[in-house]
Amino acid sequence: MPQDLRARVLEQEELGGGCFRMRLDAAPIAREARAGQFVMIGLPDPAETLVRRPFSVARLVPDTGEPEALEIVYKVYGRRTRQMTRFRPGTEVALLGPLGRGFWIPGEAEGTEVLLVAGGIGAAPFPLFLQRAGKDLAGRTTLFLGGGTRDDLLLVDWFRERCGEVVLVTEDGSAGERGLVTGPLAARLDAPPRGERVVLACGPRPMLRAVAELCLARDVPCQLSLEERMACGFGACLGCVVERRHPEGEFDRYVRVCTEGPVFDAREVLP
Amino acid sequence: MPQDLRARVLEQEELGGGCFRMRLDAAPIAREARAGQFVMIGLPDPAETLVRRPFSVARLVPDTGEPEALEIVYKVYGRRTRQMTRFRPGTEVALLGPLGRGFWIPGEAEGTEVLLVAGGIGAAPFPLFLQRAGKDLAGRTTLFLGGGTRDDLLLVDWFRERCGEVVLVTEDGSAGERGLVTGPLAARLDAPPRGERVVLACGPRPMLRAVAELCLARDVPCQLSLEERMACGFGACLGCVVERRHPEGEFDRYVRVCTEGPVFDAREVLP
Amino acid sequence: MSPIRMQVKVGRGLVLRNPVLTASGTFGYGLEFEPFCDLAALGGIVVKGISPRPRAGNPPPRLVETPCGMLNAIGLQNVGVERFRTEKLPLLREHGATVVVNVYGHEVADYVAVVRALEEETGIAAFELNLSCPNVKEGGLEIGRSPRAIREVTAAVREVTSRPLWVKLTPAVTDIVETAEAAVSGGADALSLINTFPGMVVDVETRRPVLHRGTGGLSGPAIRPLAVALVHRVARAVDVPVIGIGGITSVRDVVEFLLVGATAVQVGTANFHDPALAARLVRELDAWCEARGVADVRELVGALEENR
Amino acid sequence: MSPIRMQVKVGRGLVLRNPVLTASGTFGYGLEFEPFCDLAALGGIVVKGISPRPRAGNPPPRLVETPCGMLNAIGLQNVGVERFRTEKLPLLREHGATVVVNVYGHEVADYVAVVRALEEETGIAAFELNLSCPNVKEGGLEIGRSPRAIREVTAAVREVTSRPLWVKLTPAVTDIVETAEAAVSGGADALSLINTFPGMVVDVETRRPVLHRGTGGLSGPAIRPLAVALVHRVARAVDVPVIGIGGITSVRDVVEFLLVGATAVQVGTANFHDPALAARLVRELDAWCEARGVADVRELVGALEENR
Ligand SMILES: Cc1cc2nc3c(=O)[nH]c(=O)nc-3n(C[C@H](O)[C@H](O)[C@H](O)COP(=O)(O)OP(=O)(O)OC[C@H]3O[C@@H](n4cnc5c(N)ncnc54)[C@H](O)[C@@H]3O)c2cc1C
Ligand SMILES: Cc1cc2nc3c(=O)[nH]c(=O)nc-3n(C[C@H](O)[C@H](O)[C@H](O)COP(=O)(O)OP(=O)(O)OC[C@H]3O[C@@H](n4cnc5c(N)ncnc54)[C@H](O)[C@@H]3O)c2cc1C
Ligand SMILES: Cc1cc2nc3c(=O)[nH]c(=O)nc-3n(C[C@H](O)[C@H](O)[C@H](O)COP(=O)(O)O)c2cc1C
Ligand SMILES: Cc1cc2nc3c(=O)[nH]c(=O)nc-3n(C[C@H](O)[C@H](O)[C@H](O)COP(=O)(O)O)c2cc1C
Ligand code: FES
Ligand code: FES
Repeated sequence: MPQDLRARVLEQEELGGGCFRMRLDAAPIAREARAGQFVMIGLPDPAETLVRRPFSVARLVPDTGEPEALEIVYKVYGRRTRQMTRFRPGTEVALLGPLGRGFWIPGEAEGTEVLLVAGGIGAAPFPLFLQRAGKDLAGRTTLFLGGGTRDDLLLVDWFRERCGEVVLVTEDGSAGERGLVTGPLAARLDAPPRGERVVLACGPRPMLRAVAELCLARDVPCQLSLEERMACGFGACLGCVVERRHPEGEFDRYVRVCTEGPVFDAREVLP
Repeated sequence: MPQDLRARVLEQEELGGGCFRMRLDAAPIAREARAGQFVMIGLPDPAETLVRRPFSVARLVPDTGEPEALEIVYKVYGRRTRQMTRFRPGTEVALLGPLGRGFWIPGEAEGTEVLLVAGGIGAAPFPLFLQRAGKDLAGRTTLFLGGGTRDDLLLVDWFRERCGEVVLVTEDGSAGERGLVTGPLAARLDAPPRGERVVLACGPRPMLRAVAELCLARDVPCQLSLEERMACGFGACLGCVVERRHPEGEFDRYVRVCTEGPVFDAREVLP
Repeated sequence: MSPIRMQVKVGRGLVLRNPVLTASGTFGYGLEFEPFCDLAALGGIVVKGISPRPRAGNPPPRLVETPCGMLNAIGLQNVGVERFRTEKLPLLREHGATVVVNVYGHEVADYVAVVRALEEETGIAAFELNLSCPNVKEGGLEIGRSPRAIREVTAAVREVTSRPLWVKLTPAVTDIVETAEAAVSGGADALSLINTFPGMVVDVETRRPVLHRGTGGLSGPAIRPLAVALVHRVARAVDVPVIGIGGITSVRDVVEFLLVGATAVQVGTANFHDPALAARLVRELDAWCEARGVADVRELVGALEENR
Repeated sequence: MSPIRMQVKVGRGLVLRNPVLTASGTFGYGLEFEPFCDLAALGGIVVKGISPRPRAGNPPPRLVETPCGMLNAIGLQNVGVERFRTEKLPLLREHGATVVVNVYGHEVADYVAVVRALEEETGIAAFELNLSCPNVKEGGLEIGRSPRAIREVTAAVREVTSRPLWVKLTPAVTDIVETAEAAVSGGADALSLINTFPGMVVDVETRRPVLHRGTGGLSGPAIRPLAVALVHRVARAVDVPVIGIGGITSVRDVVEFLLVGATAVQVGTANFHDPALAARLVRELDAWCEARGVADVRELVGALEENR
């Protein structure tokens, strides 16, 4: 059940690569949030930020136990994200969440191997995934973390501590393998599987398309976290739709990212 | 010659009665500013504060010697002044000034007695008047400082240190005389004059009208600092006009507050 | 709620419990807001435009924020009148909401079909004809810009319903009094104004319109001064109640529309930012009146004093 | 300035050194900006509307800020054509400014009179007929909303000048292509769009309009998406150059108007906020082109790619 809160900014940190980490005093949302879910952020007066913006719940604070705060990790693109960088500790924001359908593990069964695929700021939902996963599942998880250059790779040390394996990939080769994240992912998918596998991906559209193709071609279950422009985040404006792969009828061509997603089975939607 | 600068906020202090003091790192403007002149303040991006707002240059810092910064004193009325309260030290503002025609002392001659009349936030231009006046003139100056209640009387201690005499008046009697500032002013004007006199007034319209009447009836020179909504502050938009008392022709009915004022001879305009 | 009377009448005897409604397309079918907002506390809920058959709507992107506004080109995605009747309306009735059904069609027969299909249902307070949507190819603006077509559609619907009939006008005309009078002469009991203005935003790097459809409808505080001016003109020119819409985000804005002559208002885009806003505005309007000794909210309607 | 070609042609052989002009009424007579801005660096300066005789303008308040916009009701206060000719024009010539004279009147004869009085002067690049001012009782919108009147005024002025003739249109019409075509058929060499939209703001405590006149014209970023959509429509419909106006504050906005088909742009309200803006936009447009390999700014004009 989403909560509509006033939350205070607790801290902000610049992470490099134009990205920031913002901590928010929003325990009621933090307690409920599942990996892949998101929050809508604006200022309290709608006249100042008419259209709120969606951000993945990235991480809970503290790391274990009852959450007291949540963090988002965001990249500066335009007016709103630039404005967010100016929020000092103490700034009050209007926060709605947790929203949408997050990632799910089809067979939580022993041994399912989880392959996380993140492009740039697409790493945002995965810290929470690892926090919620528990030691065992986290140990069976590999994170493929890609970006243009080394500065685009977020929270690398944090991920290394908590994730079975972390594979770094950069287009310019400044960290990890040179190339696209789909390179090592394809190699892994083509290696003999140890057991059940599932791919969870978040990142730019072209990356998601490539990941979906790799997985669909190999019949590996794959979940994609999609983005679309949103006005409400709770299913009312019909602004955030994406196309279904197989519409049920002429009038069911679209699904809402905020409500039916943002995480979809790759077989459901056209990313 | 007005300067169009980027200036940093150096400090902000809440003065009570919904008023704030903001110090700005704007030495080039501070050096030129004369009492009664003003600055236009906005954020650097016109898209964020399409219409800048005018504020009197209230005080220079340091108190004597070459000015390094200037201060404005402002009262929160609406959206922009509320937004200004959020500017933290370090915030960059777009500052244009000094603008307009300030107060002038007709006979700077020995002995001219200056009567300052301030209603509420109308006290804003007078610290600079006293700073620019020099000891002698300041000693011959009386400030009539009026407001609704004691919290509306700004910078009382500062004025007491620098001004020959300070007369406080409040409508509720919580400080000084009970009543309107025009009460003690009329009494003073009706007392036998010690020499030349001049009245300089700044405050709400009804106060200015009353002060003008008192002075015109007694033939005492009187200057009024007027306010009108402004878009530019430098004479281009023609938004800030007030009516002349004696237009020269049918087409000279209005004068611009930002350029011909904000300080006018009471005989010139209809406040 | 204080003893201040908040009720308003908006034509054909319809009494709303207060003048704050939510605008079509910005409040879903009401149910999306149920977690945040007591639906029964609102003056009314105008549901998303309903067409005879379900509509898929336009391809994304459908939205883009603009300075103090938003462009949308949803394209009237909706479940169609049949699913509205069987799936949505019963739930709205359960919640005690005052429901106004916004009706959309390509041609006269479509408007008539939707109203006819709902005429026998209980729990509908009024119909609002959307003759002003800028985001679809046919109907919408074509009808909404022609006084003759407005009168024709209104009169045709008038024949098949005994319920209050509101007509929602586009601001994108040379003389809105003409279109308003056309609706009244066709039998409208009240006028809702305004719908959105046609607008466009371009992504200068890709050199394409941001919205897939190219243009969309501008809503939000950016258009409020325009809406206020249009309501002011129309309220003085026609005898039926006017419902003010456009950029409302605060109780000040609600009062502004009432003063220029609106009998009620609809809150639109701001619902997305703050799903509890409309219900809060009801309470704040009450408190605003209380603080100023306004005994009946209807005292505010048209109480503007002209300068000079 | 880099070797990138910044020149544009806006009708009847007029070549502007770059496509960034300043809009009438927002740049005074240019001279107010001289301390902040090199007047000769601009594509052109459209001066405040000039009428046959001086005008006092409307009583204050004349201005009010709105969400991301501003309402003004200046009422065309101006020094009149004679004082403009003798006092302002010579100074503008001295500064090397490209001067466009915005002309305003109550009736056809007024427009003709102003243009005739200036026709023999040197240092005027073009005339712009303001057929779209919402802030005066006569003329202005009455003419600007009627295609017939637009054609008539344009044709009458066409007869008395051999200079490039621009016609400035109001956005407050049902079909702007109709008014645009009327101006072209009357002999306009270029179209300037848009002027402001009629709007109103009320002080809810005093229950009076904030502007003394009641309504004013809305300008600023709030209206930019509307202006962009209108320029896009008109540029595809007419054969003469279109000059885009409305809410420009940044180089992104300049490029947006060019892409939808404007040959040049005018910066308006934002000049008040930042008196050095227009000259800076000239440099930034040059740098924007440079960074993206655009060899000639004219490549951008109408280069929008439609979706689908
Ligand atoms: C479910 C979801 C989760 C997200 N999580 C994160 C995250 O954790 N970290 C992060 O940095 N970003 C995240 N995003 C993207 C983020 O919302 C956008 O970067 C942000 O809205 C840009 O706003 P802006 O004003 O700075 O940019 P703008 O100048 O408005 O636009 C830049 C780009 O942002 C996107 N965008 C703009 N408006 C919206 C909107 N209303 N809704 C969605 N996207 C929009 C568009 O693709 C646009 O091209 C998420 C988006 C979604 C849908
Ligand atoms: C020459 C001059 C000097 C001034 N000096 C001071 C000062 O030292 N301290 C101080 O507190 N105030 C001063 N003011 C008044 C100050 O500019 C307004 O209080 C401020 O603009 C209000 O802005 P807002 O957005 O908070 O209020 P709004 O909600 O916009 O309006 C509140 C009131 O402020 C006035 N106002 C609004 N917009 C403008 C505008 N563009 N220009 C002028 N007035 C406007 C109107 O009277 C309005 O009723 C001065 C005004 C002028 C003209
Ligand atoms: C996303 C969205 C969808 C809309 N859908 C409809 C609709 O289906 N029918 C209709 O009459 N108006 C529709 N409108 C217009 C609104 O009801 C309202 O008239 C307009 O948004 C102006 O009000 P606002 O500025 O408060 O949003 C829609 C507006 C938005 C923003
Ligand atoms: C204060 C003010 C005065 C104006 N005066 C005139 C005028 O005299 N003649 C005219 O054609 N347009 C006039 N306009 C309209 C502008 O030239 C321009 O068309 C409009 O403001 C839209 O551009 P903007 O949003 O960039 O301001 C005026 C606008 C403002 C804000
Ligand atoms: S964001 Fe409004 S429906 Fe998804
Ligand atoms: S504020 Fe623009 S002319 Fe005075």
